[in-house]
Amino acid sequence: MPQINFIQAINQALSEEMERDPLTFLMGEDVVLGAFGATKGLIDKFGPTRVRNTPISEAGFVGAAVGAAMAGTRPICEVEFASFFYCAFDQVCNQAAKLRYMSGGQARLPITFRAVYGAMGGAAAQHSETVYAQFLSVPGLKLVVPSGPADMKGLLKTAIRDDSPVIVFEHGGLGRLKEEVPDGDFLVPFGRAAIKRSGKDATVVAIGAMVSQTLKVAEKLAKEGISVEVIDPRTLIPLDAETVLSSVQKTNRAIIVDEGHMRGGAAADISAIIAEKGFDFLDAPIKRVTALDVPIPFSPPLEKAAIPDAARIEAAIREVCA
Amino acid sequence: MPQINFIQAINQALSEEMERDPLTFLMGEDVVLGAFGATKGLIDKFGPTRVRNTPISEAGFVGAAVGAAMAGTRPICEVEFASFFYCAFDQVCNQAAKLRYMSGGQARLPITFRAVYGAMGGAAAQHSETVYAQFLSVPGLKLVVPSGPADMKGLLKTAIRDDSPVIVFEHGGLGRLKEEVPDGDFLVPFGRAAIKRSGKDATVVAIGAMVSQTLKVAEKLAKEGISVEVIDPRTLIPLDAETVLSSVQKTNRAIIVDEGHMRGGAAADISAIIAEKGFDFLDAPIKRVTALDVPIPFSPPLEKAAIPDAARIEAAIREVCA
Amino acid sequence: MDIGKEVLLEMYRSMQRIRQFETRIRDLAVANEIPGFVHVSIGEEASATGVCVALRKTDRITSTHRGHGHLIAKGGRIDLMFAEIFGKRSGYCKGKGGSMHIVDFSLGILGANGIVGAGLPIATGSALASVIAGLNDVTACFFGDGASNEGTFHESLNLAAVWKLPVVFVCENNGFGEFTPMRTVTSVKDIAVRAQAHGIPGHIVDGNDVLEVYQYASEAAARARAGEGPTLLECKTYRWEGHVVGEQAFLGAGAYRAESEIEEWKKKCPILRFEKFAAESGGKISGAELERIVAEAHKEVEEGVAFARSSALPDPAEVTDDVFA
Amino acid sequence: MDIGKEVLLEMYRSMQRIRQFETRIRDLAVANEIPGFVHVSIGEEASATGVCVALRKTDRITSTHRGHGHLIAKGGRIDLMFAEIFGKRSGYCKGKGGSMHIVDFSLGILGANGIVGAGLPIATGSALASVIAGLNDVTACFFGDGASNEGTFHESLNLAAVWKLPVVFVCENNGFGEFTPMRTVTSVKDIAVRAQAHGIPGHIVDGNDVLEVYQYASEAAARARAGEGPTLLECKTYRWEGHVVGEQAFLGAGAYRAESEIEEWKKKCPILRFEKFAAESGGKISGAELERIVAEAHKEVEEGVAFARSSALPDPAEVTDDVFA
Ligand SMILES: Cc1ncc(C[n+]2csc(CCOP(=O)(O)OP(=O)(O)O)c2C)c(N)n1
Ligand SMILES: Cc1ncc(C[n+]2csc(CCOP(=O)(O)OP(=O)(O)O)c2C)c(N)n1
Ligand SMILES: [Mg+2]
Ligand SMILES: [Mg+2]
Repeated sequence: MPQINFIQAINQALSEEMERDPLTFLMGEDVVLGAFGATKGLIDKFGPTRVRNTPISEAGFVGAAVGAAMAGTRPICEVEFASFFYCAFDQVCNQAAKLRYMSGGQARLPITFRAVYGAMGGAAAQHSETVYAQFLSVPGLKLVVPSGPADMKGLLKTAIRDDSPVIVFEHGGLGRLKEEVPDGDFLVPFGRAAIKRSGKDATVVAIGAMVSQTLKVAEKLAKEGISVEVIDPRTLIPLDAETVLSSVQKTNRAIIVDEGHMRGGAAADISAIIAEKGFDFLDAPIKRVTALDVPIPFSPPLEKAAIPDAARIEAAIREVCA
Repeated sequence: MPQINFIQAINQALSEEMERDPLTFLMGEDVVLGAFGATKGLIDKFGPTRVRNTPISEAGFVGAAVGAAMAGTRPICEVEFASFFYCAFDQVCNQAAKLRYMSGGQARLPITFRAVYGAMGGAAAQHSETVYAQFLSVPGLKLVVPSGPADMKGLLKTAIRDDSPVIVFEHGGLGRLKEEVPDGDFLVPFGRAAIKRSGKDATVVAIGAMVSQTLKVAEKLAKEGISVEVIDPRTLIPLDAETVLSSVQKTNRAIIVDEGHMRGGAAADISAIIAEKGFDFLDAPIKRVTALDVPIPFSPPLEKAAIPDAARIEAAIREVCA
Repeated sequence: MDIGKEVLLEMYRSMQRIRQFETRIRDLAVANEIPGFVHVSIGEEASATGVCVALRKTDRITSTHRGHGHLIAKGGRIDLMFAEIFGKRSGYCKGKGGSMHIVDFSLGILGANGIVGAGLPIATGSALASVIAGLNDVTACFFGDGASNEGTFHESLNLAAVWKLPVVFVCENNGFGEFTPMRTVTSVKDIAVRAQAHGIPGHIVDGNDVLEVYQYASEAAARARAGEGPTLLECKTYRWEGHVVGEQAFLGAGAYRAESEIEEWKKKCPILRFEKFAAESGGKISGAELERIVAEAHKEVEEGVAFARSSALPDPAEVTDDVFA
Repeated sequence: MDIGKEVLLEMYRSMQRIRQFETRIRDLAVANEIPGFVHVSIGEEASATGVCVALRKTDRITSTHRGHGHLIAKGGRIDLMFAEIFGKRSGYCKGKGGSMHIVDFSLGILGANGIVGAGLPIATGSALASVIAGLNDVTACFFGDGASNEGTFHESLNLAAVWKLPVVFVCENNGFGEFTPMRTVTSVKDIAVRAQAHGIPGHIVDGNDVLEVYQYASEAAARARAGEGPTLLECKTYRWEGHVVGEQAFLGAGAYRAESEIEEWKKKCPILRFEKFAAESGGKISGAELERIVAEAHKEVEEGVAFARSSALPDPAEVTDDVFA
């Protein structure tokens, strides 16, 4: 299998799915040039009708994706940085998420939203936010957070074929991360977590860019005989709670590592599920390793202090295993 | 003390605080007429400069509140239904919440946002949502959810005097709820939970309109000898975790009742805090009683099925106490 | 423009169906037979009708919180509408939507909407879908004067103009947004002027003259279908009833507008106006024909109410259906 | 309009400070001495300068992601700006903001902003505060051609027009939003036309002629101060550098615009143009005076870089400060 990076995986998924379905099209700011690689070359393959640069009007073009989907097409809508979703929140949360339900099941909304999230080194508060928690309590959306190129390709292809609105979050720091990715029709199903490493002493649920960080820590702790099971949920909605719970049943310890914030974050969401359904398995408090509850600061030492790192992940694991 | 209702309490708080500070002003859609009572009569007291009907432009006037606050005034900004915040999310989440931090503490943002939330009988999905969870993981905002007229007055007055952005959520179903409310300068501090009823068998943290519902259930169960402690956090940010944790230390059982959704909701947030800091106190799983994870439906029997009611609260308490 | 008799009768039928439906709904709401918020469009029948009669069955529309008239004009079934507004399982949305969220995909009705201004980007996207799929369907987008102050209005006009999308933007200017007079919150007297900000045609239309609305809408639809892009129509009209049914109960009469103003506009009733036109049509349209239409609409409405009343409420177990496709 | 010598020299000083600051920042960014995204405004110095020189010290501005020039023109301290962009504790925002978020409240600089179009409602609110507090400060709002497609642009113009707020909306039309030519995503050729959608004056201004910008801005500010409401100025200009410093590395030259186009605009350099004006001023302004200003700006920039380099990084413990007031 060829080694490709995160960005190339996105490009492959987009190209293959647009090939597959002529009613699929791409729109967003600067998708034609594809400066950062994800959409590069698609204009040559699919032409200006299906690859469209939008004005800087997030509510307008996100809403246009909603209308285009309801009218029978399959839009792929790019929103550069996930924090720009805030400019289009009504169209995502009041429209895309609710229209199928409000219409009694008449509306189909096959929309795939793509956006970059996370701290990537000095992008500051308005370009570094981990935004998926804000969508967790908006029923009607599916939330996807791939941790590597293979999952990115397989999950993005699944997203594009899904008939409900899906948001695929791409961590801005993973762009050059390489791994082997199957060519062609490779799909990763939603709601199926990946056990990235099996262990018996503690379960660490890690999301997105935190997966590779956590695996490094697990590696290190293994040498000391601390055996950590690392689970990547891959999709937050739908969530594969079974895999998480049966892991906790085995390890009796749970830690959630997420780049989002502590209050109201994805880590709290998963922790609460474990505390409700897996309480009897637990021998220790459920720890969360998350960003501090501050806007992400600009200066590198402050940014580093704000988001989870290997040291904090390691300390949390040691604490619950103590 | 005079008995007044929820709406009258809002009106009193607004009137007293606008009296107190000439740089305080009110803006929003139809605040001049004050059709639903909260802002009625303020135009006569304070005139058209300080009581302003806005165009239907949520991003525009919410952003204007942000700018007016930074420029030295103290806006009170009404956003009718909380789900309309979605139209102004960037100004609330990327601007109001982050500007003080991004400016290294230079910006002061004394803004009070008011909005109605919750299911109130057939208002359907776009007018019935419990929206505070979406703000929980946006550091920089304070979130207030009063459960009755006295708290509403005291918390709203505190909000208006606060120098940070505060969102006060008013449940649409509580409008006519009456109780004794102190006249004049009555302030309720943020971050101080109210123990609405003390008990020893289980701790129920109830939010907003769920408080009165939970108290009724506690009343009933008391007759059977099940003693329930009911805690109203009053402010979600800042949160009085100490009061919750020391209650759980006493009762060894925790239930959170919230009208928001299960996934990523305020109940999950509080549950995770207990599971992390109060684990050793617990003798039973932490239960959540929340809305189902669906958009709030229109038809009364469906709406009733979607949101928490006394029966579900009672069942949850019995389950953890069994 | 010479309008055929069939079309003229179709217009009258549409206006009668709307007027009688809205009047009945208003009374049912006042009698507390209906849950939730109900916004009726009595007095505004001509704009909904003139536009929708100018459309093809395969064309699409987006509507608003005040959407009953748009849906009926596009062919919506009155019985299914009543059932939905009553919250019954037999309703258009199985009782999940209610008055502000009625949808009929089979008729190209993409839906009423509870969020002011939200329909504009959706209509723009619906028009985009026509281009992507290579169909020449047109989308008509209804919205109010208040909605024209939402950013989505301009974002949508800009996008539709740049991409020359087949959409007709129809502003129903009834002079108020809730209880606020349009002129106190709007920077221009005529919303049509705002088309200039996007280099597209903008026309002021007498929104109470169904024939004039029909003409402008026909031209705009033809233009859109020909790939020449969007048009903005501003239909000047007035709402006779309150913003929301029942407001008198807590506002009292004359709280935000003079009774006399309402009376003035009632004299401009679009239905009376059409009847006058018919009477002067030199026998082209007979009074008997109009009376039959009135009677048919009445029957349809009464049967619709009966259907709704006799229909069952949804089973609570259905609450979790229809979230995802 | 006869502009005094002091003011003229002030304009040249401002343009020189901006040009030299931006050039230095660009080189430092290319040399990876600076974290994050850096957007420079080389070639656009006249619009920032002409507007800010027309303002009073107590007046306020809002800026954009490409905001260095606006801040410098309003009197921003170059050393504190360098320190902030280097991420140092001594910077304007203690290192928490960076290039896109510099603020100086003491100078009425309400801030750069990383969100396109977000500054418009904020500026409108700042102008509203003047009315509430009974002060007659004016607020100038800088934004780009791309931002004029955000709904916040129209929502802000409408609000400011209806309330007659003392704000001057300054669109710096440099022909591009990121890598997208303005004409391909914008429904009008001239953004100034969009003033018509709100019944306010809109003027097309030669954005590379600091004197013309100054004149229009002075009139607009006077109008605002007199309580006559907002004005929209469209300054036609061009950005010489990439959208973001370093883009050549992954785009290569000529990826989205012809090198020749850039060369054409360099001939219209606002600084050369002012120097030509000075040379023709019949000795009113001497070459020596201009050279001294160039040297002073150079010294200020180099001292600023030295200050930034020698300043300490923030203490990680400060990460939790400044969230709440
Ligand atoms: C985004 C949003 N803001 C506010 C409201 C509350 N609201 C419902 S209808 C309405 C007035 C709309 O006025 P207009 O667009 O003129 O339509 P009309 O009611 O006059 O038909 C308002 C403010 C809403 N539903 N959505
Ligand atoms: C809401 C939002 N959408 C998109 C972006 C990404 N972005 C940053 S600058 C820019 C282009 C802005 O163009 P313009 O307003 O003309 O300003 P210019 O860069 O030309 O000075 C874009 C799209 C953003 N920062 N914010
Ligand atoms: Mg109206
Ligand atoms: Mg530009």
